[in-house]
Parts: sequence; structure tokens; C-alpha cells
Amino acid sequence: MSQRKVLQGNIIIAKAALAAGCDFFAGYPITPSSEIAQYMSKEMPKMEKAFIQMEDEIASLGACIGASLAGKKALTATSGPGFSLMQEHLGFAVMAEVPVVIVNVMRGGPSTGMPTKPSQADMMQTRWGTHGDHPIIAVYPAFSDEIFSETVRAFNLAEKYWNPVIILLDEVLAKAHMDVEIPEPGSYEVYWEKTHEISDLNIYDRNIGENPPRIDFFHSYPIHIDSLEHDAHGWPSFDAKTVDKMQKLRMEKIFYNLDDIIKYKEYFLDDAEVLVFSFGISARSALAAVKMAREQGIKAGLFQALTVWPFPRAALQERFKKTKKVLTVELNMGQMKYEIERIAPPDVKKQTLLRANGLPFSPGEVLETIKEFVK
Amino acid sequence: MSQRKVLQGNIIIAKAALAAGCDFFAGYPITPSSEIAQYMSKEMPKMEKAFIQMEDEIASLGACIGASLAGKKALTATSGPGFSLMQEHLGFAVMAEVPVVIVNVMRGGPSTGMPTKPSQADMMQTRWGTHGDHPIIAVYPAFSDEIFSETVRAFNLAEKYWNPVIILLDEVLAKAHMDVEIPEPGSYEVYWEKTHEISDLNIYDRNIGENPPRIDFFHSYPIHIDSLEHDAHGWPSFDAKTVDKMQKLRMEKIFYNLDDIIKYKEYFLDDAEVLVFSFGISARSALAAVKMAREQGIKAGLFQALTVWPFPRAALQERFKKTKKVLTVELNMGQMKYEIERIAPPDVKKQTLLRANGLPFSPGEVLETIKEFVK
Amino acid sequence: MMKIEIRYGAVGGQGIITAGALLVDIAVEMENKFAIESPTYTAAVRGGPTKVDVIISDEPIDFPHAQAIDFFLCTDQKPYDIYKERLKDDAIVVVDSHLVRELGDTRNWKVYHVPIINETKVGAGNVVLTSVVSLALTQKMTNVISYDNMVAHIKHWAPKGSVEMNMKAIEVGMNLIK
Amino acid sequence: MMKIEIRYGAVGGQGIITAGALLVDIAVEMENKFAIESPTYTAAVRGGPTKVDVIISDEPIDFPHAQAIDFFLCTDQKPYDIYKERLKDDAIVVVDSHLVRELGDTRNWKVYHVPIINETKVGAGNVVLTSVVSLALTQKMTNVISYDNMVAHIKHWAPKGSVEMNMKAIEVGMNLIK
Amino acid sequence: MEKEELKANQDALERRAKKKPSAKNNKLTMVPLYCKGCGLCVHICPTGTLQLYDDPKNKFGASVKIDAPDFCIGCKMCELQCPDFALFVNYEEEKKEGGQ
Amino acid sequence: MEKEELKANQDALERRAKKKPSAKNNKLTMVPLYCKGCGLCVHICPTGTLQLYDDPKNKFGASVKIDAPDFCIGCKMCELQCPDFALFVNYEEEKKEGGQ
Amino acid sequence: MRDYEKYIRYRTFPTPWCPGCGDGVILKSIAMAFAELKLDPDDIIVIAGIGCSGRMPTYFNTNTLHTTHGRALTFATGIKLAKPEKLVVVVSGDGDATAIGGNHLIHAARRNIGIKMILINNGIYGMTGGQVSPLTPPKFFTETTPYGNIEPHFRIRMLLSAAEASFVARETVNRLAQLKQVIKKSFLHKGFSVVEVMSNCHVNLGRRNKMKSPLVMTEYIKDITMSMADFEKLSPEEQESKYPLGIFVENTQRPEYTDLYYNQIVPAAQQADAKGGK
Amino acid sequence: MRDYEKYIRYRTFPTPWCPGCGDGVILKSIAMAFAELKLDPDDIIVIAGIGCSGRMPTYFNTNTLHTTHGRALTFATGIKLAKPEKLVVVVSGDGDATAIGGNHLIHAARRNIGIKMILINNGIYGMTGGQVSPLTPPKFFTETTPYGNIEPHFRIRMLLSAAEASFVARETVNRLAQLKQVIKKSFLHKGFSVVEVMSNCHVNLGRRNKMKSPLVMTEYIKDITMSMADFEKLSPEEQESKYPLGIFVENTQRPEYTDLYYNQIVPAAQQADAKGGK
Ligand SMILES: Cc1ncc(C[n+]2csc(CCOP(=O)(O)OP(=O)(O)O)c2C)c(N)n1
Ligand SMILES: Cc1ncc(C[n+]2csc(CCOP(=O)(O)OP(=O)(O)O)c2C)c(N)n1
Ligand code: SF4
Ligand code: SF4
Ligand code: SF4
Ligand code: SF4
Ligand code: SF4
Ligand code: SF4
Ligand SMILES: [Mg+2]
Ligand SMILES: [Mg+2]
Repeated sequence: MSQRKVLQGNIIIAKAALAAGCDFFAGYPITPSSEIAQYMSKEMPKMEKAFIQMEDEIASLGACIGASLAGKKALTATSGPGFSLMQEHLGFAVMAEVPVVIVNVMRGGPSTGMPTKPSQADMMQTRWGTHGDHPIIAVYPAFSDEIFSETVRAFNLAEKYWNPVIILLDEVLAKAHMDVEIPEPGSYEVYWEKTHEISDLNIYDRNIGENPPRIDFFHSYPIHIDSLEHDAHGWPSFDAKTVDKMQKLRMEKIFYNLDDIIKYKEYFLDDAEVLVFSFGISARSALAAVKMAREQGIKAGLFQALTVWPFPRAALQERFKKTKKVLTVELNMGQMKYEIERIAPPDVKKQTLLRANGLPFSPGEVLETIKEFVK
Repeated sequence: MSQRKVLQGNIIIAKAALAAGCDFFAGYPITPSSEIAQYMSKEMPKMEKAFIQMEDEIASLGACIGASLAGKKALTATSGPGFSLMQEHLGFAVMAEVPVVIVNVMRGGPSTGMPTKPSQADMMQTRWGTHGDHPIIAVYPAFSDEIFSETVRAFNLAEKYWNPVIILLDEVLAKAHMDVEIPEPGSYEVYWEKTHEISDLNIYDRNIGENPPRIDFFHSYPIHIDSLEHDAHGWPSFDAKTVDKMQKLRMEKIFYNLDDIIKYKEYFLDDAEVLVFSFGISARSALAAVKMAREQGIKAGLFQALTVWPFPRAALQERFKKTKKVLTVELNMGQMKYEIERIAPPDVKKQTLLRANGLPFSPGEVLETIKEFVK
Repeated sequence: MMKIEIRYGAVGGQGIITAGALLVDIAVEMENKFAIESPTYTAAVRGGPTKVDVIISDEPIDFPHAQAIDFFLCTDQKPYDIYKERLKDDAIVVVDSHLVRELGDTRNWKVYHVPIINETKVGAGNVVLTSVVSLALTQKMTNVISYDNMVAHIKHWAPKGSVEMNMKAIEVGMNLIK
Repeated sequence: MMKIEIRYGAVGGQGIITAGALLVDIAVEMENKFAIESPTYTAAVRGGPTKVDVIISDEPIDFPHAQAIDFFLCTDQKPYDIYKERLKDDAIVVVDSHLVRELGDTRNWKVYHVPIINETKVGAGNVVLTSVVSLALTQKMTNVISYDNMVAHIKHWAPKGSVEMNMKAIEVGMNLIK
Repeated sequence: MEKEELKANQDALERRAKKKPSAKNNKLTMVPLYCKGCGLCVHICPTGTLQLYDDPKNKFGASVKIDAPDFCIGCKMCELQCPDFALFVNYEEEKKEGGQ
Repeated sequence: MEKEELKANQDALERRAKKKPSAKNNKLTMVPLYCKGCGLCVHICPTGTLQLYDDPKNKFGASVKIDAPDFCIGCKMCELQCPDFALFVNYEEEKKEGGQ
Repeated sequence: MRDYEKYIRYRTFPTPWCPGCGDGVILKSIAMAFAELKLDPDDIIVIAGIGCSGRMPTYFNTNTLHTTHGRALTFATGIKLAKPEKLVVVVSGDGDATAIGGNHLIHAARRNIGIKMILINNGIYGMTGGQVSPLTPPKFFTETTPYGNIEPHFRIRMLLSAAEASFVARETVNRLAQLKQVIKKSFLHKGFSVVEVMSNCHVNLGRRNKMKSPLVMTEYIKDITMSMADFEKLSPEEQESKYPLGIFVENTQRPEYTDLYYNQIVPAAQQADAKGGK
Repeated sequence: MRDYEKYIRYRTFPTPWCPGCGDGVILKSIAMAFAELKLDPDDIIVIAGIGCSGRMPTYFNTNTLHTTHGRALTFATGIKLAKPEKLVVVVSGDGDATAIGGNHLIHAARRNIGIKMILINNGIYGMTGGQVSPLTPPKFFTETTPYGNIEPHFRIRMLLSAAEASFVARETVNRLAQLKQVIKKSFLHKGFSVVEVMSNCHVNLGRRNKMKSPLVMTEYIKDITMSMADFEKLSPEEQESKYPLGIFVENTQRPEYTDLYYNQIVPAAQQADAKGGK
């Protein structure tokens, strides 16, 4: 039977990763994510799983990708400065279609910034940080049980779509100790596809929209994996038609499967006059605020994105048919608000509550903004 | 008297940089930008200016920032993989407010991708590639004379706003030899502010929206520069009010000065039924297409963004008052089109011409799309 | 609905982080409550002002930082000055009588000045035990967890050989305010 | 408006890049035209098919790749196959008679088969001079630049000691097609 | 104080016991604001002049005190070793002399 | 061919001039598709068996030819040194023997 | 078919290298070392960074991985730790290995992780057209040292010995038999190994330094390299521009990293776990 | 006022370090070296990366720069090349300098660029709470080596000598007079210099290894360090865990990088330019 325990947010991630089958961790310490590596260094050897502290973040993600191609489920964890350093290898994982999970416990930025303060200012970097066109999946849990379930889901999505998946976490939650329900093994899905049989080494051969099959090294047909643009065999090719297809294969595996990938939660939205759009720690402020608003007779509701990339466009647009006010609450100077501006119809009024000074919003602040907005 | 010469695109950048007062170059070779470094290695010592090839791109941008803080006008040049590696230091330059110019000659991505093929797929990375909230200026010349003038402007903007400025260039133009007018020294502005006198070491003390003054090392008042969030003295501070102000100081110096920063060109737009929005090499295809369209009696016009970040929102919105169709042409799988979606009113029909297979659009292809669109 | 919000303030802060964590452990694992402890640090590497918020409730907790504080325990002036916000009008406030001297407007708070640090050193023998002393003080003043659970948990949690010291610390805490 | 579009195709490509650059230099700096040369490489590090497009016009040039080619010179089969697109119906096409054998549909092109590479080696003494031979061929067949300017420019451009060789190469080029 | 610090105090007293007060009237200056009570000065002082004490006003719990100023021989070991610029030996005096 | 290659040919001929045809009937196999005409085999062959020639069909301008097969002593130096897997010595024969 | 051809992926031929480039020779010697050890191609992975040398994996009929510039060792570390029983080979150019990748090199050496590195020292950035590398000899002209190189070059055998490497050797593309032999030995060595191969980039280094033909440049390599015995006879000044050959370090005592991890840390952790404790 | 106090920025005090941390001692000895050389504070810049040691620049009343983790040397290279006449000092922790920053370290050494580095070796990542570093001694317990460290540590004096460094020394926080002296000497040296300072992080390394007090840990440092003469008397096994002190390399022959650049390359380029040519 499952049981509510007290765990630090970082430790929930680590435990969930192990529960999802993670059997490789390479990382480099950085506040406020270091506890993940520390926990792994203690627990993984017990399970004969591999832990290594690398010389930097570039090396960490490189090692994870290598291990993944050798059949492991690999995890690394970092924060802003390290995540910036990982961008080149993030692109590699996209290009070669390698499942790997990266935790970014966001802290105040830019640069060294405020290592001990929360922020939600890496939202756009998560989507666009590496060069070239690339698909990205990013999940962003806010409540303790979600930290567990979204971490498991991140591994499943990485395996299914053969793509890097980023888990965003707030500094506040990474460091907090909180009650959490650790579900029984077997009560949640752990996705693992057997390595695919291939003919003619055509490892990337599939139709647009199809999930890539798991193909990795050491399965009796020696394969080639390349960071250069490549053909169905993985061999370098700049042939325009081939490239066209490969680019689409990579992008569309995500966009053909939005229903599977996108997850969100809706609170009090059915009759809402104002939709609060938020995620992570800000969604927790917003939820408290929405409840307070309801008590005061204000019809507010919350749309909490759990998948932040790809953006939950369709679900929001459905809501915008009825709800004509949207308030974006985020701990940055305006990032996901651009997505709302982009997808919300013009008859929907847009308001934001933004801040980037290291303090999360209090529910009262969100409530005030809602009240101003509904006036 | 100025004279039309034949120069390679990369060399135009190098010459323009020297003309703009660039006196420090640190870089690491990468296709298709290496000629810039090579030219500098030959020319700079003649002028007693410093050139150094560093051990990687991280080191290159680090050295440039150091030199800039020591009073130099610094340049580095790279392409996608190197630009990804520079993201952490790009954030440093934003945080510490350091002028530095980075050339990104874009090539096919992601990852190693297609080093010898053109692409415009680093548009969003340019804006959002580093962690934390950060202001960015990016210019994107398309025609030979613009390569010169925008490079000079990039240095001026960096100096004026004490911020990193990115010059985007197309592989096609970087490698092409073309006629170009190198203007006479004195015929263009070269911005250089004398180092500011300060009291009480309050190097970051100013009002929101004001340009930062030039303050650098070795001017008889020893100062401190920090990658941590800091107060007006540059000393680390996480005080919420201080942070709020510093974040705004950094962002708003750009947004208060859009008129000075944003530059674009408009062709045949006054009576246009369809506005083609484009930049770089694609704008050249589009201009040819628009001229062909006009010959065929189709009222097409071109909006060519020279400043791509900050986005030329106001100018476009002005056009959208009359022109109700917009076609975004870009060599990627959809990046700046998101900006257009965001800012164009709903009564403006939106269409795109996108591709990321290493081939630039031919004017004919753009024309076909225009024709389809106006139907 | 039961919901109690507690705040600890100190410099350095390892002690109050432990106090908060213990409180949450007991509330969740022994008393079936929902609870969260969230620490906030400042810039200084060592010895900077730190606060720890603990919320304990019989319903899931939305926002993890305290909004209306019932109980505030603070062992230093600087964190007192910074973190005394968001206290309820009738909050219970316990401050170290040596280290927090300027209280300012105390509204309707019930304020207790007690020599927490000193008594810990003298009575329990080691300043590290401030965590347990603070926990006991909290238990006594708020009753948010039961005394028996607290004792049982500390016995289980304390490293072998230091159980006695910890029990002494509980005693110190229980007796600081009569 | 005068506008001529020229394409060179080869493997490796250093020679045709030089030819294109020379052509553009002369057109711009000696004949006051607008001009651009843009090379396109493929994946192979060395010896892959390469094309070089040159556009020369008396107006500024919008798009730098050739769209309607007047003159196409190609020294190898593979680049011929890949790059023979976008030729005008009445384009002039010069191919190396040894190395380009399969021409496919030649529409209304005026096609010349000449042993460019071989004649360069034999006549000018070094295959590196294909660049100058190609330039001369272009001058002769298109008249896009003047002969005198070409000679003057090559004399100026050629490294000391190799002027004579280069002049020979011009001769070879001028005589390849009678 | 932890046992290591108590030992440092004890050791200092033992060293002091073996010495006589110094002839020179050396002056020690403490900057209480900066002293973190680390005890390095106590540990290093050859004459056992210094002692740590529990100091509730010090956020790290202890401070140093100049326990037996007349034993000080002015060797400046303590000043050199203090990581926090909290202890100076004959500071004012040397200032008057125009620096060291 | 550049002067270095011409010299390699010349040197090979000179070496050959000093040798006699080999007793063993060694068989040399060329893969023209892969040969880049670098001349390393010509340069290394102790018997001067090989020669470079201008080859318009080779995109690099030259290829190697087995100019005097009977001089080959089967030492395999050329095969070892060829960077492009374009030259094999007694390939079929050894295959029959079941590999080396 | 030659035994070594089993390890060659002819379908991807011809190779992209310039005529006479040493990379092809090295490709062949590695394949020959595989053959002599009679390895199953699927038990091998060859990994490279970016550079001319970086293209090598494509041509091995083993598992192959073309990574990012300078980072091949990081991927290799992940693979070796995931699959300690596989032969993990890294091929790296001098720029790749010692400029952008220098840190990974010294750390792999320090860890003594059982990766087999072939470091192709052609003294230049070949792929990008001839810029100076940390192994370019002093005074040489390159695209970015038009007035001659003023930077001293790393001496790999010194640097790696100091970084605790347990196997360090140097050979040249002129001595195929010895090269193959040393590579084979390195494959049999338990810990991290580096075989530095002096190779010829006549096109991008040679051309600017009066050695534009492979025939000339391989002779130059012969001139500057020699046995350790001959090297030691030289004066320190003479040694400056010469490169001794052979195996410089072969330390079989130092434990290999994955061995330590799986056979020391894992049992220790499991024991600690079994003992319980909190 | 002490002479050295001129170089201290008291306004930013107190320092953020734990009681007894060696960083404060090092701060003082560097300031004393400045004072003894009677330098104008504005002619100095102190640069650091990220770490406890990285916070040091804030407390110098000279030009100071707090950069990114591991990259201080890259900024310093830019500054030194821009202003060769300034004293450019880099302070770097062991993780900063040899983990993430290892590559910049060996390249600065190779170039022999006139940067003066103080490498604070406390054998641990202090700032992030005690994870293993490339200089953590074998078997030590840290947050990420809960079963003991299995990685060998770099020996800085070896690594840097091999990387061609022209000045390499080691001192400890226990020997202030010598430390100050060696730092001063390094400041007077023309090329790249590294002074490794053995320091105590009793809080994050000591605590997990039975040395939680600075008083104990500084004694431990005394125990493991000794003069070169004493060190050489030890057997190789004994040497493994000991650290000799003193100046190991002091090569005044090797030209400094910016010197070469401005006094050799610049005139060569100007001459080439004057001669014309194309
Ligand atoms: C991050 C990054 N920076 C730069 C490059 C460009 N680049 C490709 S290969 C190379 C150097 C190649 O030199 P080397 O490693 O010596 O290999 P070689 O070509 O000589 O075999 C460089 C700088 C790149 N691909 N990625
Ligand atoms: C890119 C990046 N990765 C990781 C970190 C986190 N970090 C800060 S300091 C540090 C290590 C500090 O250790 P060391 O350099 O030895 O300095 P010390 O604190 O021991 O003085 C780390 C890993 C960071 N700031 N930036
Ligand atoms: S100066 Fe010497 S004797 Fe006096 S207190 Fe300091 S260390 Fe002791
Ligand atoms: S005076 Fe300095 S050395 Fe002595 S205890 Fe205080 S801080 Fe430590
Ligand atoms: S086998 Fe020996 S003798 Fe025969 S061709 Fe080759 S190198 Fe010459
Ligand atoms: S056979 Fe091989 S070695 Fe000989 S020329 Fe051809 S490619 Fe070169
Ligand atoms: S450029 Fe140099 S290294 Fe690259 S393939 Fe050619 S010869 Fe070889
Ligand atoms: S953690 Fe260690 S290194 Fe950092 S300040 Fe404390 S004692 Fe010094
Ligand atoms: Mg190389
Ligand atoms: Mg350290």
C-alpha cells in the first residue's frame, strides 16, 4: 500500500526516476539541484546502477547520451548556468533522437544570478535554447505528487518519442520537505520498448508522425549515429529531400502525438470569467488565490500546465471560447505570456502578473490582480 | 571617396568591425565563420590590436568580455554549435552589462547539422538561448552594404546600451564574394563614450530606461563586477527591491530606446495587399519575388527586418492597419512566425513559407506562394 | 479545517531547517496530516539570515510559504527584522532574549523572551540541539503535534548514543516557557 | 538592364571559386557593375561536387543564386547532373569532353565539348590554372567582361613569377573553342 | 564551544602557564563585528594570551577575548592567522610610526 | 601531376632499374573507384612496381597503375600504406587460403 | 577478403579525405588491430568528435558514433560505464582532443576509465581549413598564425603522464606495422590509453609550410620522429622539435574506473544497505 | 592602518566564509603581497570563478571581477591581452580550476600568459555543500562519494609542469609568511604562475572525515605537507598521500605571451604590411 511520506522535492525526483527505471546518472553539482546527484550517488550503487560525477555539465549530458545509446535510461540534473552549458548536447540528443531526461531546477538569473532564489525564467530557453529547429518536451510539476508522476512520465515520454525531455522544478519545491504519496510500483506505467529489430541498418526509416523505434548499440547489427544531418541509415547526408524528411520526422513525432504528451489540470474553469494561466510554484499561489476569489464570489479558475512544451494550445483555446479573460502568472519578466498572446483570440482580454526578484507570488497578490482584472 | 569593392561577406563584417573601432578579437574557428577570425589574425596585429585564438567558444566569449571590461571593443564570431556553447557567457554579458559583439553565421542545425548549408534556424535561440530574463539586441543584414552598416551599428548599439549585440549572417552571404560599398571613415557614426566619472563606486546607479554609462576597469576607482545579482555598486545583493530595480534597468534600457535600436526596410508597402515579412537571405528572395509580383500586377510589398530583436512590432502593426495579409518567409520550420502570430491583429491573414533543408528559397518559390495567398 | 502556520528565523539556519523537517515528519508520518517545510536563504554563504516556514493542515496545502503565521520562533535580530511579516494579530512569538532585543510594534502578539541558545548550551550541552529545543517549544506552544509522538520520533531519529542528549533538549524546550 | 547569370560546376571546387571571384572582381572593380559570386558545397570534406553561381548586372542584385543561367561551364559528370537546372533554353554550355559524357536533354543549349582539364595541364602546365582557363572561356563566350580588363587584372593578381603561366592559361582558354 | 575549541583554550592556558608576562606593553585590538570565534588565533598564539568564550551576540556562538594582554610578546602570529581581519597587534602604535 | 609526384614516379623507376623481376607471381588488385592518386604506394614500393598517371576520370586528377607487375615481391607495403583501400596484394589467392 | 575488411563499412566509401591523408592509414591500422584480436564488430564502438579525423567512425563496420567537437570522451565515458565489457574506442583530432576537448582528456586519464583513444596529431585544424591547434609546432604558418605560431605546443606524452594516464604511446602513419601493434597493445591494456599518431595534413598544414604533398610531408614526419633511444641522445635544444616514438607509460597496477565502480563501490553500497542504518 | 588594508574593501565585510575558513587567510596574504610590492590598487585586477573561494574578489579594494564557474582564466586572458601592464590575478577553487575549468588552466599554462593564479585547494566543492572534486584525496567521504572516493586526484604540480607552466608552487594556509612570500614571487614572475594553496574546508570536507574543526583540519594540513627535501626522503608509497611545498618550477627563460604578441607579432605584421605584397 502506498503511504504519505515526507521528502524533499529533489529527492522525490530522484526516487521517481529510479522508479521509472533510470539506471544511469551523470551530473555536476549545482545549487539548488545538488541533492538529486547526492541521493543518486548513495542509492544507485546499491542497485548496481551507474552514477558518475563528471567534470562539468557538458560532459554530464554527453555521458548520459552515450549511456542512453547503450541502452540505459539516463538522467542528469542541473540549474540555469549548467543548463546553458548543456545546450549543445541537448541539440545532439534531438538530432540523433536519443532519450534522455534533464532536470532543471530553476534559480534566479541571468548568469550566476541568485542561486538560492526561485524563478521561472528559463521557460523560453527550455524551448529554444539550442541552435537549429528542434522539438522539445518539457514537464513542470507543482504539487508533490506531480513531482513524482511527472518525473515518471518524463522518462516514459523520452523513451516513447526518443527525444530529450526536460523536467522543470522550482527552487522552493526542490528544497522544501513535504508530504508526498509515493505510489506502489505497478500502479503507474513504466514505458520500456524492447530494442527494435532492423533490416539494412535503416534505423531512422519511418513515416512522418510515427514514433521512432528503440534502436541502440550492441544488438548484433552495428549501427552508426551521427550529429550531422543524416539519412535513414544514420549516415551523413545533406541531400535536400532527405533532410526535409528527417527534419519533419523529428518535429512531427511530437506534434502528431500532442494528446499523449500534453497534460494539464483545470480548476474551477467551467463557469470561470477569468482564467488564470500558470505553472509550477506560481500555479500553487494561483490555486490558493482562485479559491479565495471563489469564496468572495469571483468566478476565477486555474489552468495549470503540466506539459509546458509543447504548449497546451488546443485545451486553452477551448476554454477561451467561453472565458474571455486570461491572467498569466509567472515568476519572470514575461515569457509564457507570449504564447498566450499568440494563441488567445483577440476578444480575450490579457493580463499578466510578472516578477523576477526572487520572491514567489503570495496568493494575496494573485487575488488582488484577479480582482483588479474582473472589475 | 568610397568605392565599390568585391569582398566576401565574412570579410565585410571583419572590415566593418575594424572600422567601428573593434580592437579585440578572440575566437575559435568554425564553418562558415572562420574567415572572420582569419582576416583578423592578419590585420589586427598591423594595427596593434589584439587577436587571439582561444581553446573553445566559451573561452572566446570570456576573453571578449574581459577585454571589453578593460576598455576594448570586442568581437567574436561563430556558428550554431559554438553559439550554443556561448550561452552561459552571453548571460554574463547581460548580467554585468558588458558591450560585446557576437557574429553568428547560421548553418543547418540542430547539432553539427549541415555546416556548409544556410539556415535561419537560430532566430529564437538568439533571443532566448541563455537562462534567466535577459535583453538582447540582434541585427541581421541581408545586402552587402547592410553587412557593413549593420556591423558598425552593432558595435554602436553595444556601446550605447552596454549589452551584447548579435549579428546574424547567412552562410550564403558569408561565403559569397560580392560588390560592396565601403564608406569613407567619417561618413558613418562610430559611437564611443568616454569612461564615466563616478562617485561612491555606484556603477549601476541610474534610472529605469536610462542608458548605462561606460564604466570600466583601470580608471583610478577600483570597481567590482559580478555575475551574481548585485546592487548599484555591483556588489552581490539579493534584496528583492534591489533585484527588481536591477532587472528592470537591464530590460528597459532596451525597451525605452526601441526607436534608436529598431531598423527595418520597407519595399512597395504603401499600397500592398500582401506584406511579406522576412530577413536575411530570405528577404533577398522575397524582394526579387515582390518585384516580379508587381510586374504581374500583384500588390505585394516587403518588410525586411534589420533589427530582429527587439522585434519591430510597432512598425509592423502600423502596416497591418492597411495590409491584411502577411506572409512570413524564413529558412526554418517556423520561428519568427510566432512573433507575427502574436502581434498581427486577427483580421490579418497569416501565411508562411518555411523550409529547413539547406536550400534558400528561390524568388520563384516565394512568388508562387504570394500568388496562392492573394487568390 | 485545521491549518497552522509556523515560522522559524535564525542566522545560519541548519538548526531551524532540521526543526522544521522534524515537525513535518511527525505531522505527516505519525499524525496523518498534510505538511510542508520550505526554507529561504539569503545571499551570504554562511551565517546569513534564514527563515523556515512550516505549514501543517488536514487538507492539501496550496501555497508552501506561510501567509498568516500562528507561531514565530526567532533566535536573532536580523531575521526577526526581515521575517516578522505576515504574522497573525494574535500570533505567538518566541524570541531569544539575548539575541533579539528590538521588537518594534508587537500588535496583539503573545511575546515570550527566553534564552533559547544559552539554555540549549547549558541544559542540553550542545548548541546543535537548538533544533530539538525549538521543536519542543513549538509542540508546547501550539500543540500542533502530540508530545508523545514528538518524543517517539526523536528517539527513533537521534543517532545512537545521542538519544539522551536529545531527550534533555526536549526537556529544555518544554521548560523554557512555564 | 544587363544581367548575366553564370554557373560553374566541378568537383573539389577551389578552381571555380577562384574563377568566379576573379570574374566578379573584374566586373565590379574595373567595369563598374554589380556582381556576386556564391559557392555551394556538399557534404564531402574533399572532392565533393561544388557549384559556383556568378551574377553580373548593371543593377543591384537581389537574390544571389542564379535563376536563369546564360552560361554553364562544368568539368565533371556529377556536378553536371546535380547543377544543370535553371539553365535558360538558349544557354551556352561548356563541358569537359573527357569528364562529362552523359548530357541528357540539352534543349536549345549551345553545347561545347572541350578538354578543359587536359588542355590546362598540357597547355598551361598546371591543373591549378583551370580557374584562369575557365575565366578566359567565360570571357570569350559571354563577353561579360572585356578581354583587356581580364588580362590586366590577371597580370596584377598573379603572384610574381607566375604571370607568364597565367597568360598562357588565358591563351588556352581563348583557344579552346574556336 | 565544541571540544576542539575548549581544548584550544586549555592548551593556551597551559602555554601561558609556562611563560612570564612580556616586558613590552603590546596592545591588541579586536574588531568584534568581524570575529567569528574560529579560535585560530588562540591556537596559534605562543604565549596563550587569547581565549575563546561563548558569545551569544556572535552569530557563530563564540568570540575571542584578550584574556591576558600582558603576556603578549607582539609577535603578530594571531593577526596574520586571523582569517577575518578581526585582530590587530599594536595597530594604533604602528600607525603613528607610519606603518610597518 | 605535380613535381613531387613526378619525382615519386622517377624514384620508383630508378628503384626498379636496380631490381630484377620477382620469382613469385604476385597479383596486385586495384580498386579504381577508391584510388585518389596520392602516390603513397608508389613512394613506398621497394621495387618500383607502381606508377602514377594523369587520369582525367579520377576526380583528383591522377591514379595509380601497376606498371611492372612482375617486379612485385608481394611485400604488401603498398597495401598497408594505401589510405583508401584501393590496392591489395594477392587478395584472391589469400582468400582461398582462408585469410591471413 | 582480408580479415580486417570485416571491420570496414565499404557502403559508405569512398572516404572524404584528401588524397594521401593519414586518416585513411589510421583507419586501416585500427581495423587490423581489431582483426588481430578477432573481435566481434558488435562488441566494439568507435566514437569521434568533429574534424577530418572525426569522420572516421562512419567507415568502421562496428558500432559507431559521431558526436560533437571535443566531447567524444564524454559520450565514451557514458558508454563504457554503461557497458564495461565493450571495447570503447575514441578517435580524436589534435584540436578536438586538446583544444576544445582538453579537459575531458585529462579527466579521462585521471579516472583511468578503460577507453582506448587514438589521438590523431596532424598539428592543425584540418576540417575547418587550417587554423592553429595546440599541437601546431612553434613558428609554423597557419590561417590564424599568418606571422608564425607563437604558442608552445602541448607535449601529449608529458601532459598525459602528469594527468595520471596509465598507457601513453606515440607512433606515426609511416610505421604501419608498429602503429597497428601499439594500437593492439593499447586495446589489451585495462585502463585509459592514448596512442598519439603523428599524421600528415599536407593540405592544410603542409601547404602553408612548404610541404604540400603527402609524399613530402610523410618524409617530414619521418625526420622529426625517432625511437626513444635516439631521442635521448639529442641535446635539449634538439629535442625541442623532435618527437620520440614508442610506449611511454604502461602502468598495469592502476585499477580501471568501471572495475572499481562495479567491484568495489557497488559491493560496499550493498553491504552498507544490508547493514541497514538510517 | 596596515599597509595591506589599503587593498581591502572593508565596506563589503564581513566575509561570507565559515569561521576559520582558509579563504580569509589567503585573502590577507594576497593583500600583503600587494602591499609589499607597493602596487597602486587600480593597477591590479583580481578575478575569480564561482565557489567559496570565488567570493574573494569582492573583498579586495582593487579592480575585481566575479565571473562564471571555471572560466575566470578566460576573462583574465582577455584582460591581460588588453592591458598587459596590469597585474592580473586569478583566484580559483580546486573544483573551479581543475574540474569545469581544467582546460583553461592547461591552456593558460601552455601560452605562458602573464596571469597570476592562486589555486585554493581545499579538496572539495565547498560552496555547493561538499561534493567530490578532482583534488579530493582518494577514499575521502563526500556528498557524492558516500562510499569513499575512487578517483585519483590530479597532482597540480605535475599537471602544470607538463602543461608547460613556467611558475608552479605550493604553500599552505598554515605558513602565512612563506605563503605571502611565494605569492609575491609569483607576482614578480613574468609568465603564467600558479600558487596552489592547501586550505581547510573543515565544514564540508572536514566534517565528513572526522575533522570538523578548523583547528583540527589545519593540523591535518600541517601533517600532510612538508618541504621538498623531506618529501624526497619518503618512499613512493608514503609520497602518495603527502604534498611537498615550495616553488617547483620557475622558468624565467620562456617568453610571456602578451610580450611575444606585442613585441614580436605586431612588428612582424607591420613590417609585412610596410613591405606591401598582396
Ligand atoms: C563547438 C564547435 N566549435 C567549432 C567547430 C568547428 N570545427 C570542426 S572540426 C574543428 C577542428 C578540427 O581539427 P582537429 O580536431 O585537429 O581535426 P582534423 O580536422 O585536423 O582531423 C573545428 C574547430 C565545431 N564543429 N563545433
Ligand atoms: C556552470 C556551473 N556549474 C555548477 C555551478 C555550481 N557551483 C558553484 S561553486 C561550485 C564548486 C565550488 O568548488 P571549488 O571550486 O572547489 O570552490 P570552493 O567552494 O571549494 O572554494 C559549483 C559546482 C555553477 N555555479 N555553475
Ligand atoms: S601578537 Fe603573538 S603573543 Fe601577542 S596575542 Fe598575538 S600571537 Fe599571541
Ligand atoms: S579573532 Fe580572528 S582568528 Fe581569532 S577567533 Fe576571531 S576570527 Fe578567529
Ligand atoms: S607488394 Fe610490395 S613490391 Fe608489390 S607493389 Fe606492393 S609495395 Fe611494391
Ligand atoms: S592506390 Fe592508394 S596509395 Fe596508391 S595512389 Fe591510389 S589511393 Fe594512393
Ligand atoms: S584537410 Fe588535412 S586532415 Fe583533412 S582530409 Fe585533407 S589532408 Fe586529411
Ligand atoms: S564551506 Fe568550506 S570553503 Fe566554504 S566558507 Fe566554509 S569552510 Fe570555507
Ligand atoms: Mg588536426
Ligand atoms: Mg574547493
